[in-house]
Amino acid sequence: MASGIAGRGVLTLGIHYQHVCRTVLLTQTREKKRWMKAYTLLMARLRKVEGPPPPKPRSQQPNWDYHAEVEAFSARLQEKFSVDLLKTAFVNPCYIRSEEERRSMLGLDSNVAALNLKDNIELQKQGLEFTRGFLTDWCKGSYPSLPEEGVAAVVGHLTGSEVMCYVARNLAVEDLTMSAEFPVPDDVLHGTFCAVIGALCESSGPERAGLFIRDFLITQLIGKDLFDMWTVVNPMGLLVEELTRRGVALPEPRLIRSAGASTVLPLYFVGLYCDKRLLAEGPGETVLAAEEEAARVALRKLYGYTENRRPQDFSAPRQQPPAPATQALSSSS
Amino acid sequence: MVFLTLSCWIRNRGPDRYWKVQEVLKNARHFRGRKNRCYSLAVRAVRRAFVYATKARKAKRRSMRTLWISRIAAASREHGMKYPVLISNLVKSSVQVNRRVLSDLAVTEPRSFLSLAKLARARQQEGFCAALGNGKEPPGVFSRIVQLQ
Amino acid sequence: MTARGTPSRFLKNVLQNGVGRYVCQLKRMSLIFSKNGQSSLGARNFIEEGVVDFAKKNPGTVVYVSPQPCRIPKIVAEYLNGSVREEIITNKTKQEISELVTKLSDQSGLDIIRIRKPFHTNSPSIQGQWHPFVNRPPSTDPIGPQKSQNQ
Amino acid sequence: MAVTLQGSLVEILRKCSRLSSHLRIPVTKQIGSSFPVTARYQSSKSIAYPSSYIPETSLSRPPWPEVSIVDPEEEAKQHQAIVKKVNNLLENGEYGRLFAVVHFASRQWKVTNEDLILIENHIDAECGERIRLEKVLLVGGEAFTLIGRPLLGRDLVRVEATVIEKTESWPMVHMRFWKRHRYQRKRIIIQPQTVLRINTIEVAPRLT
Repeated sequence: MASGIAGRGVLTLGIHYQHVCRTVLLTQTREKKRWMKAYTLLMARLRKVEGPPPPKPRSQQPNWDYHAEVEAFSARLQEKFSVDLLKTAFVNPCYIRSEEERRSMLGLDSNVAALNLKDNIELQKQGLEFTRGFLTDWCKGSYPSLPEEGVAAVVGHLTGSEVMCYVARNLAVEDLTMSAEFPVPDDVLHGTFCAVIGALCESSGPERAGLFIRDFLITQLIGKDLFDMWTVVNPMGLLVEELTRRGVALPEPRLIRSAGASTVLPLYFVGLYCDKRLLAEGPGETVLAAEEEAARVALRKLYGYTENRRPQDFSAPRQQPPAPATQALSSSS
Repeated sequence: MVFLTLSCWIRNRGPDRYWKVQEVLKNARHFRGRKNRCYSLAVRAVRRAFVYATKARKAKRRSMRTLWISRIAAASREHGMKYPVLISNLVKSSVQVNRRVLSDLAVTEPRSFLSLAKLARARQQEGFCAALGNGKEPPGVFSRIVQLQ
Repeated sequence: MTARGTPSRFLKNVLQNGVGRYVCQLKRMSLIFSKNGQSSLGARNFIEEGVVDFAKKNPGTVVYVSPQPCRIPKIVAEYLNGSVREEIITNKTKQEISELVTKLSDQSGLDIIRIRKPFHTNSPSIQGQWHPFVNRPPSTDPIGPQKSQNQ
Repeated sequence: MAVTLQGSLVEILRKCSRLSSHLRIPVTKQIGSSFPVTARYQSSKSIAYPSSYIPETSLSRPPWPEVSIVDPEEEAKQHQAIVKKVNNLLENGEYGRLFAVVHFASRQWKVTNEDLILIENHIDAECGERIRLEKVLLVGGEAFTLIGRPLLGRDLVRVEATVIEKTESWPMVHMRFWKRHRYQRKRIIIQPQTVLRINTIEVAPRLT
């Protein structure tokens, strides 16, 4: 019993535990496991002292079949990837470098140590280019009055590292990525996701790739405000610029409502009038803030990016703008 | 991971009532005072808390309904109507939107709520018209209202 | 499980699933069972009859079947958002296991805790939220910071 | 608009769909014009006599608010105009985001595109399937509201949703306890739940 206790106590409760159980079968007792409390308390204390163990990539844990995983990845997204391209897309140059280094450290000579793997640099470049082009076209198509900077800001937000990595992590790209270090750094993950898009574009055409981007990247725009993505410091100046470009009279801010001006929570409504017609109104705690808010509201209205704009149609894959197709073709060739 | 000293630390400390106690204390960790760590106080508190939680799931429905009703009442007062008037006239014009949605509409969609209020008002007027019969009193009814002939 | 004492979240889903296309959120499922243990009888039956059908029906899920000497057979389900759920299938029949497997594949991998509201919307108001000035006619008096109240 | 609503109810009652539109400026104007007219009509009746004849008391008017009687023909005309206007709006697609009130799973939900709703029961559809929510009570946009009496027609509105998750609720404790009677029952309740994603809300320009 004593040896059993020691054995159980020392080893972690895993496969080892079962080994112990089998080997110490003779000393097995069917009592209440009184050692369990002390054991768990001890392990908890140890864990507290040592901190959490370093994360282990999924590929080094049991039950991992890379080929099946890659196949399932494409099946899950309902896309037809060509498997070779997809596998190439997951291989990062940093992985190849580190792997070769590791091999040469083990004492292999250089021509044996060289991996005959292609890295995903080209696919990355192609994917990023395609994504940028597609998103720009899509933005221009659906928000025709949005100016260039606005389109660039929206595209930059969507292709930025934050959004792309978030999407990639939630599509289990991280598991499949071949990277030198783990957890996968953001820039590597970003590149890998671009490469996946590039591989899709290569293997089943720009139309499907466009649908893929629409379903997984553009949906990230839902509930996003324009000025969250596009930082405009001086909305009033932009509004004046926009109105002069359209040849409309300049906006005239007027205080239209106020409440509680002498309290700690004052409220002012400022209306922007244009040719004696109300363009927009905005609330604020001070008159200046309200004016800025009104200018933002007016800009949103002018650009067609109000909160109650018509929602994007994500449902039918029937109509696709032809522009990205030609653009992608020219970029791939 | 081999700790040779580990087995020395492990000692038997009596029967394992520990797990049973932990099961109860797990639910009491956020309580105030000694009942978040003393079992004999915690059992009663946890039992009470469970009973409250059970009853509250039913009570929530009732309190939510009163909340909606007070919201609708406030919103309908803004349009010059009282709550019973609004609701009964909406029911009479067979609009079966329930109170939850009505209060939602009053908060988030003021124009839709305005049109519903107008519908109710129109129904009310129509009811009055029908009851009055073109401003005359129904036959056999005499009211104290001075009719200026 | 009182409401105050347990964690809670709001209704959400992974990556706006279902807006464009529906993606099954179960990415990997490992069945751990014993080859001759008594408690994994149902698991063995399920592997003989049900597993292949399940894997064919869900090509997006990788199913691993790993026999190892163990007393407690279990299903380890891994989801796209990285969460892992272990379900113990000791002494369960084939039917129960297949039901459990479908349930796991229908879930999204977000933790099962109290959900505060049964709805989630990104655009709560279409006509603009109500505020005290919504139904007021615009005032004709001059308004300015010098006045404390509007009316 | 106010006038429309006030007079045409006899006609409206027959219709299954109710239409009203709120364009802010006309509404306020018509309220302003219609109410004083009726008030004057009533008051001119009473002020025809010298005011000293009968002093104004609480009983000099009926206790109910005054009823305005609007010409039904004019009403019908205005109603037609509004229906046409909203039909045009719908036909040209000049509406933004729409919301709908649907009755589903014995609850009413105010939904708009890309919403999530949680049903406290399992429903008979696989994950990823698209279903149509047919009991639509109300559809609204920024400029119009269609009110069903009680439901809107199936060919008028189409609300579609996708089943995206079929899961279980968190384990709720159901505990009953009767003090001093040695009565204590504890049960864990887990109920199936379904999450739906609203995909589209479409309105056909078919108002009558």
